[in-house]
Amino acid sequence: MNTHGLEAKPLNVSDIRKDFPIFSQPDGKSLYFLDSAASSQKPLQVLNAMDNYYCTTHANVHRGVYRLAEQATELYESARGKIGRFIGAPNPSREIIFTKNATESINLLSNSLSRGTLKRGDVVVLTEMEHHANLVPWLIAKEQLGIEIRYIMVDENGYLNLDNIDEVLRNAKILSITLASNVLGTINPVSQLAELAHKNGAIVIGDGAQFVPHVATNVTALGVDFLAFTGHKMLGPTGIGILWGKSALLDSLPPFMGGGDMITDVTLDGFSPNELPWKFEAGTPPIAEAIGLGAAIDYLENLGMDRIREHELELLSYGIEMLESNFGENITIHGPRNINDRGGVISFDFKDIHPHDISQILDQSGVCVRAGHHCAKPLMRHLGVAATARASFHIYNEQSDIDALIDALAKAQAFFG
Amino acid sequence: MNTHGLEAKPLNVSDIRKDFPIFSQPDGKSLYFLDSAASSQKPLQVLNAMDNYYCTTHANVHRGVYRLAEQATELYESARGKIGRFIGAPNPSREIIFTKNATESINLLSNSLSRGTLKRGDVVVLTEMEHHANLVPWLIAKEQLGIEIRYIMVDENGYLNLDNIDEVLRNAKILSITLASNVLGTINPVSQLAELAHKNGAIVIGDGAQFVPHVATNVTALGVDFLAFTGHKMLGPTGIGILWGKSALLDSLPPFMGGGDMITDVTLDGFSPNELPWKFEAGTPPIAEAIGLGAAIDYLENLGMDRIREHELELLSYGIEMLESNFGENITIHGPRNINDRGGVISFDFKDIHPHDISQILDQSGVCVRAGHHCAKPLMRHLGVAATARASFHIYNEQSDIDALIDALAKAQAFFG
Amino acid sequence: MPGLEDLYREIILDHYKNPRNEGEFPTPPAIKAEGHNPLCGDELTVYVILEGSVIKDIRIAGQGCSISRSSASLMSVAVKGKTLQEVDRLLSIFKSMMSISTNTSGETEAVDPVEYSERELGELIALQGVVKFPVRIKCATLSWNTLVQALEDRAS
Amino acid sequence: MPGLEDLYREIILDHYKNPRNEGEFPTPPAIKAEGHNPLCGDELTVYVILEGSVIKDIRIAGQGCSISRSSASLMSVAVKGKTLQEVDRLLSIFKSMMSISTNTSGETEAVDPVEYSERELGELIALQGVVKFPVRIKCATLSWNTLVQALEDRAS
Ligand SMILES: Cc1ncc(COP(=O)(O)O)c(C=O)c1O
Ligand SMILES: Cc1ncc(COP(=O)(O)O)c(C=O)c1O
Repeated sequence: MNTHGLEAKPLNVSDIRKDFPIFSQPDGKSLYFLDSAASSQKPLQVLNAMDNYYCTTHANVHRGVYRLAEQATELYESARGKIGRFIGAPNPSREIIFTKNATESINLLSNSLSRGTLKRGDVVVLTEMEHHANLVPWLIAKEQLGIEIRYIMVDENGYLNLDNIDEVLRNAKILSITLASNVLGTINPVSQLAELAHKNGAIVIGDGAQFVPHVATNVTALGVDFLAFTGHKMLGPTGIGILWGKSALLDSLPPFMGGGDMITDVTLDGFSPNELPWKFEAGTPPIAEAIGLGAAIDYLENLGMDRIREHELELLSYGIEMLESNFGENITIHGPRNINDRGGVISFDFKDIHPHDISQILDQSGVCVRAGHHCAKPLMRHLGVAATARASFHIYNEQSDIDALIDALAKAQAFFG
Repeated sequence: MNTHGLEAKPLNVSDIRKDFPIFSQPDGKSLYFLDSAASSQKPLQVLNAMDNYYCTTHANVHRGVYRLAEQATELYESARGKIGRFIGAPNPSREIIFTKNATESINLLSNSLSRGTLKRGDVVVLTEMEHHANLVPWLIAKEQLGIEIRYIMVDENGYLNLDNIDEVLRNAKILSITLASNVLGTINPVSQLAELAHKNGAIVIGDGAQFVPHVATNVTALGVDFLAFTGHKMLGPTGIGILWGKSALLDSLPPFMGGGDMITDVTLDGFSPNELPWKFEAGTPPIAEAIGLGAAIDYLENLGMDRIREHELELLSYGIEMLESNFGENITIHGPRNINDRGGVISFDFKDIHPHDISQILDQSGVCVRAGHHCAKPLMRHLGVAATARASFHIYNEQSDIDALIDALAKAQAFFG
Repeated sequence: MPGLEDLYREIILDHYKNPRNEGEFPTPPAIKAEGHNPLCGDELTVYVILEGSVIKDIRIAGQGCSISRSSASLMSVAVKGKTLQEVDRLLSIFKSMMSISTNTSGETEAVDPVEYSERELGELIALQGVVKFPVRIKCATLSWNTLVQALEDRAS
Repeated sequence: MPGLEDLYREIILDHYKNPRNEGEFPTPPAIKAEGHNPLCGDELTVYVILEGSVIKDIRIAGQGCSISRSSASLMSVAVKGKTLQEVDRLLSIFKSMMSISTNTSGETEAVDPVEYSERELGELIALQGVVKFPVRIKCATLSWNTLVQALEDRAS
């Protein structure tokens, strides 16, 4: 494993890339992977942690008395601790719940809150820039319960419009908001909004899917009551998501799914739920995936989240500068101009070339960017487009990725010009 | 990869074991793993399929235009096809839904059926031998909707008592039943029950968690409408489960979770769901896990499910014979006497030694058996015990595992005697 | 790896840049339907003027990528003036051409392959290369599915 | 790997085979609580007869493994005749002894470690080896948690 030098130094990307086998493509071609906001690549350390587990220790957790089962349980539970400490959770062993992805984390909340907390007419506040994962669960609750959904709208600079925020939050029961937009990059003033929402007595849920993988996170400083995020965007495997919540709130909510491990007792007539966190983990959990995510967190912490953020800011400013200087009027870049308010995501529109076609042509040069609505259709309508192209970064990206993007865009322009 | 000889020949277990790295324990000690009913071990072929995917092809599925994303989508979707064909699904590409485990598969149904199909007073029929995964979801529905749950009881030989089955099924809206008990081993007459239930107009759900990994399965022959099972018990990774359902029924059900990939359109006011199967797959799915499960199915099919069943029947009859001849009156073996009615599971009680203590002492000899209520507390009450010890088999087990079990049990007897 | 020229044939670029039958019709007399490509958010509205069982005229409005828009434009030319029966036949042929990778890709429609001659396809054959790019198949079939939708809505 | 002798001390086997204070009391005058070990299904009922703030007598009924039953038996001996304050102290000491692996195992109770002498523990020290077998900690603490439950239920 690399140790990647001292705290203050910039990331050594060429060392980092050696840990990511995907950059040695079988056909020998270069891969310019600019789609980490959809899903990041995985270092060998993560794959090895899972393989080691399967090759030496695998057994189902929590119920076995024998050594393998006990060790598997210990590995699984210590991943929980690691993830909790990574986001500054006061009590990881009770407050970190493993789900399958960020989407399940939010559905767990919307479902559980719909069974007791939310009533017809209650107000849930979202924003216009939410990912479908933080829209559809509430739209389902609206369908079922008749709650009212209010939105904090987005202004022309890609920020939340907070002019009438007091009114929007008035009587709100829940504020559920993304920490960073997967389209605009916008990093929202969540701690400020959480404070306002709490004054109104609302529960505050943060969608950290695009934030936790890139920026040092502390749930207490953020001031949220719940935080959802996902393993595969932070160097971890697919198949695992996380929900953090304050113990007292988690204790007060009914379980989401029913099954093994989430009960204290079951009779033919009823059941009593288990303690936290297992109350919310029905059935065999993603054991290897939790262990893999633990290794991903070791890897991120070893690099240092502050250095990672610095690195992404550099790429961001280089990327925006290069796009604008090369394509000027032909390109529209969405989101805040101040890069300090942004995550490592650049969504853009190219004059007269549809994002699908851009992505297809870029792919011929080995440049991977996403094209589409990015699961944020309401935001797309706000932007007045059906789709955008999006380049996004993680630790293994470097300026040459952006240079390749620029070259390939020039080719696309020539092709469709 | 081994090809393991011709169709008719018995399994070559020593060849098979070479594919399972866990049997080469780092401390060089022998591992007698008799807990596959909790979770099976994984062959290298499965681990390699996932590693290859992560090392060459990983990208998020369904939304990317570039080659990696397209190939990832193709691998993911072709795993769906493979799994569908493995259980004889008429239309795999629409009817196979990936979940995180069998528990989610059943919760998906109980939740979705609770939003339109089931009404207060409606009857859901279960059996007394269900795993909590097929009890608690319905107990939650009972709490929420006020449905009535009826049970098919278990008789003194470990079979379902079908004496009054017409009465039990009368007016039933749903029959949800395990294909094979994880405690008794009992293989239930599901196709017969499905026919009866259908005559009453009920929907039939099969819990195949303990069946599909061991016995050739054809959903049409079974006559069920839905089938839930789980990857980690069938040589696949953790973090993936399956729900198969008839297209027409799946089409008629509302989605379970909301988020990316499960929608056609989303506005600030509402959403329209996607086509099957994606309507039920919210958020980033377990991509690598689906691919790993596909490789597990290749492995099982390569051996042949009929040979696997033969192999397990042999172990079962040897195991029961050895336990009874060695411990006679001191041991009680639960479940049917006719091994053809059983899966590869032997639950037993040992006179005056608690299963926890048995499992602990067996572990000292490297013998792994499960001790506990096996997530079937109502069945435990029926058996009049708090817990049992359980030995269970898969393809890598052989007579020497049973011999080790017998030796270790003799030690436990001496220790507590 | 299939090349760009497989996808972006000259006919396609021409129909993309100069879409035929673009626009709207008042409803009635026209019937219309809206289609979404859930993968990218493209939206398309198809307006049809039926006279008996003949598609008298057709217009297409909306946004889309080169494949989706050129396919819509090609479709509009192909179906205009045709009887519903002829359109049905064209649809089967087109879907058949697009379904080559049905089983491995994310496409769900199990299409029975249809025997057809290239002559029957006419300019539509320019879209043949799309099957090598499975994600784009949805772009190419969007307008056809929307047309079917419009005709079905009318029926019900 | 820790050996069996760490777990199954002689005192434990003795209390397992000859459990002290086994049985039931009528309620009232006794107070009672039921405890479950969710991991294995073991169930246990603790009956307590309080006189003022002294545990005058205690009985334990139920099923369990050697660790759970011997721990219950040892507990019953340890708390009988003690004041609630003394029992509180014993409980903290016992939990402290059991919490050595709190952070790595599945145990959730974050117990503040307590200073104590071995003399204070008395025979309870026989259960010290259980911490090397994290899954069994729940077996050892079940009776104590159930006792606490009984005393709390009374309070409310
Ligand atoms: C009969 C039965 N059903 C359901 C399950 C649940 O499977 P999972 O824990 O993978 O959801 C199990 C396994 O624990 C089982 O044995
Ligand atoms: C802001 C945001 N929230 C939620 C999600 C959902 O994550 P997942 O698909 O892993 O559930 C994503 C990623 O797609 C996202 O970008």
